[in-house]
Amino acid sequence: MSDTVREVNGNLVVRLAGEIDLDRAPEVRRLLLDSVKRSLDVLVDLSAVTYIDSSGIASLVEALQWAKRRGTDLCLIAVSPEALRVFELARLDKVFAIHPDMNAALAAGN
Amino acid sequence: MSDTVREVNGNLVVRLAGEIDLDRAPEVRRLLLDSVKRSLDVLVDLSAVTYIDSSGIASLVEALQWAKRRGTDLCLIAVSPEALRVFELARLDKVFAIHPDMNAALAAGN
Amino acid sequence: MSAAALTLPDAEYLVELRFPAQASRMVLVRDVVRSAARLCGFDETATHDIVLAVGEACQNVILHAYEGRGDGPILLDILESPDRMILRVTDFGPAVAPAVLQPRDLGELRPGGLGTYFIQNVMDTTDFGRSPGGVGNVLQMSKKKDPST
Amino acid sequence: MSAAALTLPDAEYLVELRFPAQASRMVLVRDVVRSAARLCGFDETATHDIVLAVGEACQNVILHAYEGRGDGPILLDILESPDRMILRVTDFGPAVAPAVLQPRDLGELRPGGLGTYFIQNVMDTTDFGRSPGGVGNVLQMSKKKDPST
Ligand SMILES: Nc1ncnc2c1ncn2[C@@H]1O[C@H](COP(=O)(O)OP(=O)(O)O)[C@@H](O)[C@H]1O
Ligand SMILES: Nc1ncnc2c1ncn2[C@@H]1O[C@H](COP(=O)(O)OP(=O)(O)O)[C@@H](O)[C@H]1O
Repeated sequence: MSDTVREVNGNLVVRLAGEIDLDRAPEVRRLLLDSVKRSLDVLVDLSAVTYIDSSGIASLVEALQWAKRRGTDLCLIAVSPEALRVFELARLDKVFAIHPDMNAALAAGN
Repeated sequence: MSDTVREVNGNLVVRLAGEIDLDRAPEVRRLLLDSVKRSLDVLVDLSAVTYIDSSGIASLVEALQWAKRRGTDLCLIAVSPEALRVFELARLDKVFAIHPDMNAALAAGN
Repeated sequence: MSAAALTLPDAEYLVELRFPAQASRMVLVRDVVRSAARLCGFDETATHDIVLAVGEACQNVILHAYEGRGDGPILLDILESPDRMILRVTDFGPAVAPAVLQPRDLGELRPGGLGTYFIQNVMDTTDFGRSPGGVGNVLQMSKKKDPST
Repeated sequence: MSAAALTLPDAEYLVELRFPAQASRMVLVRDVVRSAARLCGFDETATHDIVLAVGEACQNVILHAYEGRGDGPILLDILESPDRMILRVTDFGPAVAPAVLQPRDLGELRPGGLGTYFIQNVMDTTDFGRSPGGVGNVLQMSKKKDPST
């Protein structure tokens, strides 16, 4: 299970996988910030994330802030129950746009 | 996941489940010996056994010996890969009759 | 926050772990906590939350108590009483004032500072203090079992 | 079987566990060993075999070293070196002569006596001796990693 990035209709879909903790957060942060830098809208697929903690959340918050500064969108798609639980605990489920899948995100203009 | 016993065409199908270790071996032993005592052929379904160790194996060996003494059959069906590994390590895969499923066991005369 | 809260409660040890304070070890530690929480009868959400709390507590030790040096040990005691699961994380770092461990205000959008907030929100009790021997800090957390199970 | 084989090998600690010698605790201990073996890169069969060996070793301590009293502790040290995984099971029971631990002949069909046989067959090395402190027995086992992974 490794993270992947692919371009779909002029958007970047970043698919994260596995357990995103202190050990893996730096590599996830790098991947997200590099994606945001390409000035496309970014859809972060969290369907294969089985665990995420405060350090993983911090990487996503930082990427969202970078995207806002650049005027691009960053949203979450297909969020696994484990990841959704953590976004809810952090009250970030209202800060991030969250869509059930890629088509819903594209239809919503992401 | 709990163990079950049901009668099929005059045979007893004993379905064991979960991890059969020192903690659970006494209850499994009781179930097997009680089944053998009913003087029917016994088919032990190991498809849901995710772990079995020497104490679980000992219960099965004892039940096989009881069955032999009574002149009934005791065979294993649908043995999970984890359980098969342990029977092979103990070289008991040739001592017990092992069948892929219930129908194969019934066809073989068990 | 009293020292009394940190003395041994009327509970049975499930397991005690000792491991180096390194981020790469946390996958294994979380697996242990996950198994233990299931053994205590917690459902999947509660199990997830307990794993998260222990993960955050160990992450704080790795980053703050040992400042990422990765050489100090972490002790994790997992206990079970009839009505709750108790988890105790001990480090051998310098004394930390409990006030430092206040969770931050979530109003402001910034990365970081969520760990303590998660711990306090998912656990029923959290007590922070010096370890009984006087060397290091102890974070003791507990979660009530679901009475319906 | 030498005492030297039981001194600390050139390996890193993954985790040390301490738990009461009770059969009901073994599910949790096996989960830890399973996670650790996967972390070391073992495939599913090798992981199963390592879990089995540790389960049998702890079962021997529960039944024989402590004779089922369930009050003594078991220590389990899990270490990793570049080429192998090392597992060390320590009890605080009376001294056992290593000769007692000979695996039995499989020829005869009888229940029991398989544990030591499994341990010696699935692990690459097994060394039994007194613990370095002189109190209790230590069974140290190791398994080579698959060089292809
Ligand atoms: N075990 C610890 N030892 C020393 N300081 C700690 C410890 N745990 C937490 N802290 C302090 O508490 C603060 C808040 O921790 P936390 O909420 O987990 O946020 P973060 O670690 O993301 O900064 C940390 O910045 C640190 O100063
Ligand atoms: N940790 C131990 N302490 C004392 N005696 C032991 C220990 N482990 C094994 N033994 C002895 O070795 C014998 C063989 O053990 P084993 O092969 O596991 O078979 P079983 O436990 O089924 O009898 C046991 O019967 C016991 O006498």
